[in-house]
Amino acid sequence: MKLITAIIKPFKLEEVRAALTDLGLQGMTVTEVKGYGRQKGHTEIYRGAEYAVSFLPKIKVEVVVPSAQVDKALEAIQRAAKTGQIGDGKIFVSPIEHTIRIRTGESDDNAL
Amino acid sequence: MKLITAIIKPFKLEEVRAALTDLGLQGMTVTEVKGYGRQKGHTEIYRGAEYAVSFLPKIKVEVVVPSAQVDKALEAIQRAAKTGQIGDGKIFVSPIEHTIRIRTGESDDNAL
Amino acid sequence: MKLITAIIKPFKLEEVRAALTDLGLQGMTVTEVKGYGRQKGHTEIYRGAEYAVSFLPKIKVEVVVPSAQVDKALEAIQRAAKTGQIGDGKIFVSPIEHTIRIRTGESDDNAL
Amino acid sequence: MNFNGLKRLAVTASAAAALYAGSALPSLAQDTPTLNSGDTAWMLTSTVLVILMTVPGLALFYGGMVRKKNVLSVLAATFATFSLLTILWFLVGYSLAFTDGGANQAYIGGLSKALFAGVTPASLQGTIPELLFAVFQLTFAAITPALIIGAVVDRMKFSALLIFMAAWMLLVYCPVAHWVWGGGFLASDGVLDFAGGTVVHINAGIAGLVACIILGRRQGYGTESLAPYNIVYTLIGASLLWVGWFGFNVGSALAAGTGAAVAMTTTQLATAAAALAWMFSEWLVHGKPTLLGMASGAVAGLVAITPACGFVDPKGAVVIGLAAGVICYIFSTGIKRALGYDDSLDVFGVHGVGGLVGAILTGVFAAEAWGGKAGLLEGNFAQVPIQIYGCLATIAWSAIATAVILFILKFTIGIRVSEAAEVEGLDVALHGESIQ
Amino acid sequence: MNFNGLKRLAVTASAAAALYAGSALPSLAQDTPTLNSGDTAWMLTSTVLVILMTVPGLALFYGGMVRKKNVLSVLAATFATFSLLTILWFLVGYSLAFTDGGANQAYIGGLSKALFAGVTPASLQGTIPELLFAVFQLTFAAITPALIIGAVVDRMKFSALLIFMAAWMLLVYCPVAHWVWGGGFLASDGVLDFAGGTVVHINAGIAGLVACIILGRRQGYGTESLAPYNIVYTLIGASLLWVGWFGFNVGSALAAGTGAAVAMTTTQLATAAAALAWMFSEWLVHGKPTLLGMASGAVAGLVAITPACGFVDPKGAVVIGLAAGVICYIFSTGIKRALGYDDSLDVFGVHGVGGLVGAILTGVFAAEAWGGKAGLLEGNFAQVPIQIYGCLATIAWSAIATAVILFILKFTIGIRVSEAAEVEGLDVALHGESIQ
Amino acid sequence: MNFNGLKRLAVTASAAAALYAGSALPSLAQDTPTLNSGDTAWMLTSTVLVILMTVPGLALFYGGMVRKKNVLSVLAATFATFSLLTILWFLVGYSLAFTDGGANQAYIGGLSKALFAGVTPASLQGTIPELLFAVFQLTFAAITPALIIGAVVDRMKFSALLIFMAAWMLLVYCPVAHWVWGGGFLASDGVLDFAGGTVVHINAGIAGLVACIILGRRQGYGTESLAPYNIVYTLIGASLLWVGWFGFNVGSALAAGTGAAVAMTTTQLATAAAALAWMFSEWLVHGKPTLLGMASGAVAGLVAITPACGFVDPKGAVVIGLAAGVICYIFSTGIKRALGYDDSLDVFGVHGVGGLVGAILTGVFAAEAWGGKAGLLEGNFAQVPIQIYGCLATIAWSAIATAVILFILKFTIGIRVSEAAEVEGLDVALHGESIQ
Ligand SMILES: Nc1ncnc2c1ncn2[C@@H]1O[C@H](COP(=O)(O)OP(=O)(O)O)[C@@H](O)[C@H]1O
Ligand SMILES: Nc1ncnc2c1ncn2[C@@H]1O[C@H](COP(=O)(O)OP(=O)(O)O)[C@@H](O)[C@H]1O
Ligand SMILES: Nc1ncnc2c1ncn2[C@@H]1O[C@H](COP(=O)(O)OP(=O)(O)O)[C@@H](O)[C@H]1O
Repeated sequence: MKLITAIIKPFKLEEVRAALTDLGLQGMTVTEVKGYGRQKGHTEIYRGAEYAVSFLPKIKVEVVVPSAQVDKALEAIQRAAKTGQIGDGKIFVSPIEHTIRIRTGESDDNAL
Repeated sequence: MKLITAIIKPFKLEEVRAALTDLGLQGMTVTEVKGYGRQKGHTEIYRGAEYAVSFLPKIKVEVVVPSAQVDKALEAIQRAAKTGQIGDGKIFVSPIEHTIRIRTGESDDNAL
Repeated sequence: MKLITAIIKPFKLEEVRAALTDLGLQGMTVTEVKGYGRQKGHTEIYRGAEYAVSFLPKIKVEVVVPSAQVDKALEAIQRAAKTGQIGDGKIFVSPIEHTIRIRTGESDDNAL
Repeated sequence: MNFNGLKRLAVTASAAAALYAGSALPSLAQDTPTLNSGDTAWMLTSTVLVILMTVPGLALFYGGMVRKKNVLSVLAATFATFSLLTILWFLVGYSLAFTDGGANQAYIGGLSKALFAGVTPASLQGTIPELLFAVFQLTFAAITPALIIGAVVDRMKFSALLIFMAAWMLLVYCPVAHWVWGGGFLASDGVLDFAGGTVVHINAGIAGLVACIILGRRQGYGTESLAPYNIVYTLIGASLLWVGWFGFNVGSALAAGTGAAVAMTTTQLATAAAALAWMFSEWLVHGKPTLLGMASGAVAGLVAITPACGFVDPKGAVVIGLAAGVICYIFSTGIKRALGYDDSLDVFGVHGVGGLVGAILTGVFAAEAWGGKAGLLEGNFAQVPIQIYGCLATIAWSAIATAVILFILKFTIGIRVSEAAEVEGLDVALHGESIQ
Repeated sequence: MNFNGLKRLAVTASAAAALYAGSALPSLAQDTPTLNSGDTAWMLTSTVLVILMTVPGLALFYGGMVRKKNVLSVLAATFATFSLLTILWFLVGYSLAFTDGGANQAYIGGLSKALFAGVTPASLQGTIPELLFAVFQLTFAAITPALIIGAVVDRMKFSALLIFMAAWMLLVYCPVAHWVWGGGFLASDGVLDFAGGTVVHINAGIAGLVACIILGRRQGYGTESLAPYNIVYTLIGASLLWVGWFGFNVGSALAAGTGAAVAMTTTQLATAAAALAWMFSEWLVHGKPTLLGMASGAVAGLVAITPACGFVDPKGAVVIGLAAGVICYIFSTGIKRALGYDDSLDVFGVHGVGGLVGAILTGVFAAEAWGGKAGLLEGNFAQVPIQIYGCLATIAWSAIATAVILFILKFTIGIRVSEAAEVEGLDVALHGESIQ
Repeated sequence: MNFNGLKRLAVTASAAAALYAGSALPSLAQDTPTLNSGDTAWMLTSTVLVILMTVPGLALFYGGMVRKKNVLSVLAATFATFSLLTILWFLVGYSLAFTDGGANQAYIGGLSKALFAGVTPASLQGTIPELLFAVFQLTFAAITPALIIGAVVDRMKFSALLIFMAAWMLLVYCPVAHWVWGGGFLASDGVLDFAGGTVVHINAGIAGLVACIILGRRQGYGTESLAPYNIVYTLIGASLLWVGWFGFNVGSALAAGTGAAVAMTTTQLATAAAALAWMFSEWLVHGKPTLLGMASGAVAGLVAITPACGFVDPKGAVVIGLAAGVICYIFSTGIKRALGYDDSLDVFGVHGVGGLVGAILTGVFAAEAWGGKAGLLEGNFAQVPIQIYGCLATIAWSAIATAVILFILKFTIGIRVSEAAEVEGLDVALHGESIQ
């Protein structure tokens, strides 16, 4: 199994979710994060004090998939999340050694 | 060392924390996340517009443990987090190659 | 490539970010988390009911770096995040097998 | 010199009783009463202030103290209760509380003014339009049941709550208001209750206690953290309660005269004293003065001065405030926990206990020169027992009737949400909404 | 008996028209009018209450309903509009609405009181200082355009918004106010509009509808979740609207007399009835009673009772409230969605529709004994057509003038923010601020 | 015609000075003064409005501007200060400010009315009960020190803050109030201060400046982002300040007459003008109009019109507002940063500077027909120097006394929290509470 972690633009979440469920992936976990990268942030002004806000709101989607489905999932995410504009985000793939479904105790691919 | 990532129901956090500390694990990191899975979400209604909220509040517990303790930890989390109802969540295990305690510079198992 | 995950004190984020960009690392992702560890929490009181708040606010910085830069990055983070006080946090290193830049489709080191 | 206000108070058990006092004391009413625009202006304002107390005041005070998943449900309960009881008051409530009940006059009024029958634009109540009096009293009848919400948050069914509120207003609030302000037996017996310490606060406080016991504790009580979501909301609410309470207490003078000035002074002093008393008690006991404590203390002070505000002098007001702050603190923290009932937001601890403290101390500090009747300190040993008697009558009726209503609901439509709904939170489960 | 207030109402199309009634009916004005401190006290309070309605009331009501990234921009739009229109009213608005327009008197006033020229501290308007009357009317002129903000949130340029507001007040609000309250043609024709159902709500509601159509839908409308950020803010806002509306409606009696008591009673009852009506409709249709629904219903009730509040009896008020609750619910949910325009916060659905319901039902329920003029139920078949005629005149002028202003802006400085700014959120993009 | 209000103003340096004017000008007081219910109604309302300004108004205005970890501590500081000073005012403050000080009368009053001794329900102050006057003045004495909180947020010890507040009210506020309103030397010298520009705003502004310098900067000042947590709270606070300030300014007329109408008109116009002036200045300089800027501008306008509101005409009010908006903007942004002191929430930049602008321009724009005294524009060249003299006296006393109090506290119990507490946040460290 692999963990696919995608950092995407917040308003793309719905499309990414749809793309993944279309592949038959039935679970994922999502976190609100702040991203720093080439896409530059903005300046906020409070009583004349300017603060550079360099971190931008992003969404982190984590989905663990059977190794066989990694490529299709990567492609689906990329297609759904892409606007072509800077700041679209990254996808990282890392190994998962073991998975358990808490409710049943099932493990590995069966637990996904 | 292994990173154990558990996605659990929010009200189970206290029990999971207790179960882990009972094993002598003295540290963990917790994040509020939203989960999508078999457990279905709910519908919200605002002036007649219905929005399907498919993501449910979950808690992600991350704990890095010495390889020797992985099994006991998995078992402890599963026992503590289980309600038997759909949506209880998952546990993922992944490899950690290196750990450092910032304060002292100690590393690996000593840093946990 | 490696994923470096650092759990740090919130007010150290700016210094860590600066240290990493000084190394030429141009991206990172940051999450607000709660940490449990040796640093003890505090007690809150509401109408005489005391609640032990054992989880403390921390920041999780995730940065994926080419393997060659891991050591320099670790050192930079540690220097920037250290106060010498308990609760300074941890750094974990784990493997990343694949990286994609969503906007361009570039992959691996080129995608960082 | 203008003793208009004071005179009226001097001859009535409570300002609102002026309705009956009028006929009882014809000698004072030589002149046909005429509308006074200043009094009317103040009563219009007072009515608006009591509405401000309820929504948003009370709603936010309570709403900020629950967990995030239940905040909207608390606001919804308050808002819907306020709306529902407004209509019910118009339909029958006003009539039940403030008309002559004939044979049952000691206990309850009649139906002669149902749907405000016979109340024309020209009808006066003292120096103000009767319509205005009826709406001012409406605001009391609407906020009193709403106070009980604090005891049942996080777990009561919304449908059951609405039915309970309606039944409670008609079966508990209207009779007790009639007893004290509508010419009923407590008025005749000389119970002093200027603005509703007994009618409003003891009444609602006891009902809250009974309700939380019948309903049972919240899941997680004593084991999980049930810490408040956002005390900023609670602070806004407490402040609006403080502000709006001037409509409640000072408006009960029914005129913009000297009686109003007395009530304003005593209300401000007692509230501040109670806020400080709670804060310092807590600082001493727990080592930290909390914002929630100050706000709770202020509300306790407002409650305790309510029956007394038109009868006592400023020094008496300060003492009443200090006593309320300390005693309500002890009840809402130590004693509640020791006894183990889950009066979630301390309706009993603040309104019940504060109301009792206030009712009894009114009997102690009432001063002839300030409100027309002597209390214990001026040698009238009879007043404290009369006050206690008023409390007991109210406690008995409120406890019994509340329990009966709730048991009937419990065994018919049910009063508590499902366990799953309680875990999910009432905002989503009952109202399909959430705070983001 | 004091029929002061009632008498005044009886002879005018609306309370504010007293300005003209004075000269038109010299026989009533035997005595030189003198300042009445009670009336003045109430009008000072009423003015403050209408300000409370606008900021923070309306600002929060709207602000809580948008997404987090746009909340501050809604507050900023309201606050800046309120400030800008205050100054404009002083410069020319008051004069345009409330002075004699000479040859054009049927349609618009003149400039004789620009910069409050000739208004001295001693000038009276009835029994209150004219300055106070001018500031009270200022609050109406400032909140009416601000209502339109709800239709254009999340996407309108701030600069274009400010210019639109200024133009709209001068070209739309001032004329229509003059028609009804300044002695213009609708006043002469006998249209009843006690506190501004036509002038304020239909007027703003139609403008909102036109504006949201010209501006186009929000990005993501119908596909993304545009769920409100924090209904707590909306609830605070709705409550302050309820509270402040007593200044609006009851203040329109211009005196602290019986007319004020009537307006307060009818306002409270209609609002509560409408809140319940919307809530129960929704409960029936969607299975859940929402807090947003109750709050929306309350506002719909406030809107609908506005033209009627000084003319109908309490029972009529309850019926008007029930009708407004149900009908506005249907419009703001089903019909809006079916037609597909994005009136984001239902300015048309609540203010336009509620205003129409209220204007027409005023013609039905007006009662001689309650406000001096008979309606349909008392056999005056002419009033409903007159009311409809008033609505149509207002709709026509508001729609045309709003469209003209917006098209001019659209083809000059532009009215909509860039797509990128809309995605980023207006708080950061336009104001450089954000909620953390 | 009723010139009641105007006459009174014409003969007093300030409305509140009527207390002394009464005895000084027996010729006006042919009739025994009697209670006026309209005036009383308005003063009851005004008192409530000033309380609304403080809690929740000021508390939220400040609370929204700090970081999340300190919000509750700011609310707690305001709430506790308000409560504490209420009691102190009753104990001695009222007496020190408003009684005859005998030999020291030029500088400070006496103790004859400590604990409101001798103030009976029947005592009148002009046409209202003296009790009501005393409570109205209480609200001024409580909010003035509370203004200083904005300069010391995020780092001052709660215990030291409370002691400071108590000492400052007695040693700084009471004397200065006595100088201007209690028959002290500034009143005799003819300083115009209608509602407290000097007594309240310059006084608190200077104290804030001194306090923030003695306390030192917040950790992270200039390096970390200290951006506000939630400007929604600040907006609610600013709006409630705007609303409540009508009690402050208009209430200072002490009557519901023409003087009140003047004060209301000038207050509304100046506030709106200042909000726009700040907003447009910022838009010009930084390219974006911020909500915080508009709100700050409104408060600056309220501050600046405070001394002038009963003395100038509407045009003068607009100019005062514009000047205050621009000048306070420059001070609170550029100049503060250039000088490097950390007046965290701009107590000096808004209240100090705005107060100075207002005090001096009062001398310029005072108009005989509007408030009874001529200013520079009407050829009275003496008034501006007198105004400046009043400012200097206040600045000197406030600066010295504030410094003395703080140094004593610094070298005894300490005034600043530990570094660790500052990092953790005062909510948890001092109050054991947090926003979730
Ligand atoms: N090396 C990295 N490690 C972790 N997260 C990264 C890294 N680089 C970029 N990111 C994340 O990806 C987001 C987008 O990156 P950015 O450089 O702005 O644009 P793009 O992906 O188009 O090159 C960032 O906001 C950050 O959250
Ligand atoms: N493949 C997955 N990858 C990452 N997270 C997942 C995955 N599947 C499920 N989850 C997480 O686990 C939670 C519970 O899963 P769900 O399917 O609802 O119930 P159960 O765990 O009982 O099968 C989800 O809400 C989601 O957060
Ligand atoms: N085993 C672990 N797994 C995951 N996170 C951990 C672990 N141990 C500590 N942490 C994180 O590191 C933070 C700091 O740890 P703590 O023990 O308090 O201090 P120190 O790092 O100085 O030893 C914790 O709050 C927690 O977020």
